[in-house]
Amino acid sequence: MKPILDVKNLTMDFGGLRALDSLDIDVRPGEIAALIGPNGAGKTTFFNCVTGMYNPTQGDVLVNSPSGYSTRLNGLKPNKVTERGLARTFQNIRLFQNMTVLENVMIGRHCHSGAGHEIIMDPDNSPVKRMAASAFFGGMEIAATLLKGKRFKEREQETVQYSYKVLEKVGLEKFANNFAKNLPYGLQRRLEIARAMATEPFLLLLDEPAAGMNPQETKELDDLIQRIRDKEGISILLIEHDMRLVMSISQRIFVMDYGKKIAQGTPGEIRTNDAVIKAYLGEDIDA
Amino acid sequence: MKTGSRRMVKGVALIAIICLAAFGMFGCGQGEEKVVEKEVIKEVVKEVPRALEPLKLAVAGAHTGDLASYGIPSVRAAEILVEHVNATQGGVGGRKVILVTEDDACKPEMATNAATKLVGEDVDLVVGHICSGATKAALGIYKDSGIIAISPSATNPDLTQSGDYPNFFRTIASDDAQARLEVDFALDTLGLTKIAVLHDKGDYGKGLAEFAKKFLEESGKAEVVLYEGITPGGMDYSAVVQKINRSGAQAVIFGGYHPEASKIVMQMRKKDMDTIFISDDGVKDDTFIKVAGDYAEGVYATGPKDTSKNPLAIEADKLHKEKYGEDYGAFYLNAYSAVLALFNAVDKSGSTDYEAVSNALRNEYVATPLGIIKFDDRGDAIGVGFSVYQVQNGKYVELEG
Amino acid sequence: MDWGYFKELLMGGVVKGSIYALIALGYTMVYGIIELINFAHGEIYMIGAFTALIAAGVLTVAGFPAWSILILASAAAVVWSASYGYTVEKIAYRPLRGAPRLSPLISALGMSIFLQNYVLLAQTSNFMPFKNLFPEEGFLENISEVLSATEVIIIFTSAVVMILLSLFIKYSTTGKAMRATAQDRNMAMLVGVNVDKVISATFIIGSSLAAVGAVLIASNMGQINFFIGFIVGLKAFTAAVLGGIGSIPGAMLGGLVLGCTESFGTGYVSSDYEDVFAFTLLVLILIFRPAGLLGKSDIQKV
Amino acid sequence: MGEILKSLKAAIWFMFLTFPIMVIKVNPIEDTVVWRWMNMAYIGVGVFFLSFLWRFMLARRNQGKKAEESGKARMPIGQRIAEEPKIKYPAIALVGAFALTIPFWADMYNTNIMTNVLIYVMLGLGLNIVVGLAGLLDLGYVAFYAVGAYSYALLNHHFGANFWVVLPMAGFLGAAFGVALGFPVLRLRGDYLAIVTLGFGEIIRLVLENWNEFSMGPSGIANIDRPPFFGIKMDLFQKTDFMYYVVLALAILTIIAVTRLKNSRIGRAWIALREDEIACQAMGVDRTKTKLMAFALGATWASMAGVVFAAKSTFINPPSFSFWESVLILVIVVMGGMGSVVGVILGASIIVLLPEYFREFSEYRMILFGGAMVLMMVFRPTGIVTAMRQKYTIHK
Repeated sequence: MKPILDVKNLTMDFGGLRALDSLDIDVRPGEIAALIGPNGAGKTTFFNCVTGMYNPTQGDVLVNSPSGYSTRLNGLKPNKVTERGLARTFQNIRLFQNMTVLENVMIGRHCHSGAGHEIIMDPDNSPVKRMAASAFFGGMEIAATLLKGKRFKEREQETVQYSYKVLEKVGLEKFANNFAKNLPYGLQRRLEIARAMATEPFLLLLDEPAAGMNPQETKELDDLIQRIRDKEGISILLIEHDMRLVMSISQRIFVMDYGKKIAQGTPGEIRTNDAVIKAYLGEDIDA
Repeated sequence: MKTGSRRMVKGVALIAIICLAAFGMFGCGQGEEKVVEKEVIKEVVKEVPRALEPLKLAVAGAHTGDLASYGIPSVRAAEILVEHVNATQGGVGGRKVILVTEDDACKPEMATNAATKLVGEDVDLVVGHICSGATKAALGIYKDSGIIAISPSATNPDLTQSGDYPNFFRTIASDDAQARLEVDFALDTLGLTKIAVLHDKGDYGKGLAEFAKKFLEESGKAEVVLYEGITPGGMDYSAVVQKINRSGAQAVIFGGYHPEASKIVMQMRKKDMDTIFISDDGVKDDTFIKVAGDYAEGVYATGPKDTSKNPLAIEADKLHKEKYGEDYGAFYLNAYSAVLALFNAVDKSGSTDYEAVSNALRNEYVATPLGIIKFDDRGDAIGVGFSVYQVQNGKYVELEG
Repeated sequence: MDWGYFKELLMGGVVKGSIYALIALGYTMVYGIIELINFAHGEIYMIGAFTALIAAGVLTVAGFPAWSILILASAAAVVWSASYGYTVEKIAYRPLRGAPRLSPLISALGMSIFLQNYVLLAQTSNFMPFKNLFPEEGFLENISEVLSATEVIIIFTSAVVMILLSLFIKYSTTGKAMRATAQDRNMAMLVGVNVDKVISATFIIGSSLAAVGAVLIASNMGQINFFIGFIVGLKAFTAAVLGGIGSIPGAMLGGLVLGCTESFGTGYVSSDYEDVFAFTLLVLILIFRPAGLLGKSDIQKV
Repeated sequence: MGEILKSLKAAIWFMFLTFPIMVIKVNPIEDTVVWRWMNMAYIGVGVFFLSFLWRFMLARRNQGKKAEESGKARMPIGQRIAEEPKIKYPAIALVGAFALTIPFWADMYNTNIMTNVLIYVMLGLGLNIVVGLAGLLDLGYVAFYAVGAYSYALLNHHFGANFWVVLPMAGFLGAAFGVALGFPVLRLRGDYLAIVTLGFGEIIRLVLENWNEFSMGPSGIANIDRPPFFGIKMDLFQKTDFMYYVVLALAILTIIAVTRLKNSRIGRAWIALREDEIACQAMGVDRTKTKLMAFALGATWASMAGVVFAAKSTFINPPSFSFWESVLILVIVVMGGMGSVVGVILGASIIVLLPEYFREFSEYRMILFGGAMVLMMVFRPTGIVTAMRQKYTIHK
C-alpha cells in the first residue's frame, strides 16, 4: 500500500543553518507513527515544512489520499495543505482564546462549510478555475450572509451540528459555549485536536499533545488518539517526549537528531537501537 | 446566586448613572445657553422697553482651535457694536439687538452644524464665516432659510463670482483682486519678466497662486518660470529654493501663510539669493517679520488698504482698547464694517427681510472704518481694496500705489 | 545635466537625510527590541525642540554667552527628551507587554496625540521663532554657496553621533545586552540581562538622538510649533523601514535615501507630490522588500 | 508608608519632567520669560494622588488577569445584561423609539447632530470590521470615506447624478479600492500595515489637493444635492429631517449587516485570524482572501458613509479627510469596544456628542482622546463594551 505521507530527502536551511538534513519519513494508512528526538532536533521544523508554514529548501512532501489522489505539498500555503487533508496541532497551544469552544471547532470546518467548496477544493480543477470560484463564491457568500437566506442558515446549522458532534467525540460538548481561554490546560489540548479533526483530515499531525499533562490526562489522551485512529480512520503522526505514550501507541517510530533521521522502526527496535540510545535516549529509556 | 443578583444590581446602577450623565449632558448644554441669553437680555431690558421682537445677530467662525485668532476679533467687533447701538440708539430700527455666537473651528462639517443651529434659533443676520471652506459649507443652509451672511474674511472668488449665493456679501476683496494687484505690481512697478509662482496647496494659497499665474500668462509681459506647491509645515524647503534659483526667476509670488513664507525667505537669503519675494495678506502679519528677522527686509506683501487714519477706524480702535485692553486682531475692521453695513441696511429698509436688506446693502452707502462702501450685485464691497506693503526697517510700510 | 544643481539637491538631501536618520535610529532601536512602532517618537523630538527653545530663551534673558547657551540648551533638550522617552515607555508601553500587538500600537498613537496637545495647551499653537544656536558667520565661509555653516554642522554632528552609537552598541555592556534582548528576550532574561533596564535604556538613547536632531533642525529652520514632530516622525519611520527596521546602519542609509529621494523628486519633478514620493517609496519597499535595504528577512516563529 | 513614598517619587519626577513645558513660557521675540510656578504645584499634587489610583488600577487589572487565567473570571456586566431578554428587548425598543422620534421633538440643530452621530456609527462599524473583527490596524480608513464623498460630489456636480444611484455605486467603488489597495499590502505584518495604510490615506488626500482638474483642489466642491425624495420639494427643516431618516435607515442597515457578518462563517474567520493568524491558516482559512473581504467590506461602508457625508454637508474639501479623521474613527472603535456593535454605537455617541455639547472644552478634546486611548489600552483593552460571542443551541 502507498504511504499516505511520503517525505523524501527533505532539507531546510535557515541562512547558513541546516535545520533538516535529507529526511525520509513516511506514514502508512491507518498507522500511528511517532517522531522523537532531543530538543532542537528539528521535529517541529519538520511539521512546519509539511504543513506549509515553511517552504522547504529541498526535497519532496508527497501525499496519497485514501480517495486515491496524489499531490506534492511543497510551497503550498498552510490552508491549502489543510484542504488536501492534513491537519495539525501546535506545541504551544494556539487556540482562538476569545472565541467559544464550539466556534473554535467551527473554524476547523471553514473549508468544508463555504459555498462552492466542492469546486474550490477539488484538486482536479485547474488553479485558475479554483481561484475564480473562490472569488465568486466569496462575493456570493458576503451577499448570502448579509441577506441571511435559507440556504445560508442551513449551511450554518450544518456546521454547528457537525462541530458539536466533533466536540462530543473528544468529550468537550458541555463546554461548547465557554470561551476557549477559560478551559483547563488539558482540555485546551483536547480542543486543539477537535479543531484539527473538524477539517476532516486523513492525517493528523500532533505536536507534543501530552506536554504538561498529568499521568491520568495522558492516559485519557492515549485512549483518545487510538479512538481517533480506529473510529475515524485518521492516521496520526505525533511528536512526543513522553516515552511511555510513544511506546504504547505507535506502530513505528522515527528518531531525529540534529536535523537527521538516525533511526526508524517499531518501538521494540527503537528501544534497542544503539544509535538512538547513544544520541538521545541513553539511560532515560524507560522513563 | 446571591452574588449574581448583586452584580445585576450593580449593572443596573451603572446604566442608571450613564443615563443620568447623558441627560445631565443635554441639560447642561441648554442651561448654559440660556444663561448667556439671560445676561444679554438683562442688559438690554434696562435700556429699552420691550416693544418689538429683538434682532438676532449671529457671529460665526473659528472661535477655538489654531485659527481662533482670525475669528475672535469679529466676535469682539460685534460685541462692541451691539453694546453700542443698544446703549445709544436703543437698538437698530427700534429693535434691540441680541448677539449669538457659533464656533466652526474653520471646519466645513462643523460650519454646517453651526449654521443649522443658528437657523434653528431664528437668527436674522449672520456675520461670518471666517474661512472660505466653512463659509461655502454654511451658505447653502443660510440660502435655503433666506438669511443674509456677510463675511469679514472669506476671500475665495467663487463665493461671489459663481452666482450660487445671492445671500452672500463680504467686506474684504476677493483673492483674484489681490492676485491682480500682486501681478500688476510685479509687472508694472517692478518691471519683472521672469517670475516663479509658489503656493502652500491650501484653499487660500493655491487659489491665489492660480489667479496670479493666469494673470501673468494673460499679460504676456512676463514668463512664469516655475509653478509649484510646497508642503505646508515642511521641515526644509532647500530643494524648492534650489529650483527657484535654477529657474532664474527674478521674483517669487507666494500664495500662503507666514510660517512657510518665512522659511522660504530665510533659506533663500541664506543661500545668498536676492530674489524678490511678493506675497499676500497671509504673510502681511507682524509675526512674519519677527520670525524672519533681518531676512524679512524688502519683502513685499499685499494687504487691505491702510485705513487706520479713517476717523471711524480710530474710533473702532479706541472702543476695542477700552473694552479689551489690547490692540485689535486680524479682520477686526472688516468685521466692524460688516456689522455697521448690516445695521445700516436694516435701519434704512426698516426690516430684516431678505429682499429688503439685500437691496439696502446693494444700494445704500455706509460709512465704515474701511471707507464709504456699498456692495455690488455679486456681493463684493465697492471701495474696499488692497495695497502693497514692504518690510522696511522691521515694519510693513504701505507703498504709494 | 546640470551638475551644480545636482550637487545642490544632493547636499540638500543629505542634510535632510541626516536628520531623518538621527530620528529613525530611535524608531529602529525600539522596534528592534520590543517590536513596536513608537508613534510618540516624533513628539519626543518636538519636545526636545521646545525644551531647547525654552532653555535658550531663559539663558538669553539671564545674559549667558552664546556658546554656553548652545551647550546648555542642547543638554537640556537631551535630558528632557530622554526623560520623556523613559516616562512614556513606563506609562504607555510597559504595562502592555504581552498584550496583543494592536494594543501597544494604539497606545502609542494615543500617546502621540496626547503629547502634541499637551505642548499645544501648555505652550502655544503658533510658530515660535527658534534662534540659530550655532555661529552662522566667521567660519566655513567658502562653501556657503552649497552648504550653510549650520548644514555642515548637521551633517558632521549626525555622522559623529551615529558612529558613537554604533561603537556603543557594539562594545559596551549595555549595547551587548540590547543586542541580546533584540534577538531573544526570554533567552536574554535567562542569562541575567535585566530586560526592563535594557528597554528603558533603548528609549533613553533613542530619545536623546531625537533631541540632538531637534536642536539641529530647529536651528536650521528657525521656527518650531507643536506639530513638527508628526510629519518628521512619519518620515523618519519611513526611513527606518526603508533601511530595514531594527538595523542601525539601515536607519542611516534609509534616512539618506529618503532625504535624497525627496530632494531629487522636488528638484526634478515637482514638490507638489513631495510627500507622495516618500509614501510611495515606503509602500513599494514594503511590498517588494519588506525587510528593507539592509534588514534580514525573518521567519515567523511558529 | 511605602505607597506614599512611591507617590511622592512619582510627583517629584513629573514636576521635573513637565518643568520646562508647563512652567516656563518664553517669548523669543521680545526676550521675555514668564514663570508659571502654580502649574508645577498642580502637577505635583495631581500626580501624587493619581499615582495611587494608577497603582491601584494596575493591581486590580493584574488580579483580573490572573482570575481569567485560572478560569474564574466572571462574566462582564454588559454580557449578562445583554443575555437577559427582559432587559435586552425593552432596551432595544427604547433606543429604537428614541432614534425614530428624534426629529419630532428635537430642533433642527440637534437632529443635525444626531445625523452626524449616525454617520460616525456607520464609519465606526465599518472600521470595526477591519480593526475590531479582523484585527488589521487601518490608519488610512478615511481614504475610502473620501472615495465615497468625492464620487458622489463629482458625479453630482458634473452629471447631476442622483444620491440613490450613487450610493450603491460608491459602495462597489469603495470595495474595489479596498481590494486594489489590500491586495499588495495585506501580506504585511500588522504594524507595517498600519503605516502603509496611513501613507495611502495621505496620498489620497494629497492627490485630491493637488489634482485640480479632477477634484477641484483645495477649494472643494460646493452645492452638492441632498438626497431627493420622489422629487418632492422640501424646505430646510424637512430636508434635515429627511436626511436624518435616510442616515438612520443606513445606520440600521449597517448594524444588521455587521451583526450578521460577525456571527457568520466569514466573521468567525476574521476573529480567528485576529486571535492567531498561524493557527487560523492551519485550520484551512485563506488568509489573504479573508483579510481582503474585511478590507473591502470596511471600505464599502466608509465609501457609503462618504456619500452620505457629502450629501449632508453639501460641501466637501480635502482637509475633511485628514489623518485625524481616521484617528477619530479609530478612537470610536477602540473606546467603544473592538468587535462590539453596541460599543461602537456608544463610542460614536460619546465622541461626537461630548465635544458638540461641551464646546467650551473643545481645546481639550484631542488631549482627552489621546489620554483615553492610552488608558483604555492599559486598563480596559476591550473597550467600554466588551465584544460578545454568539451562543449556539444544539438541536438534537
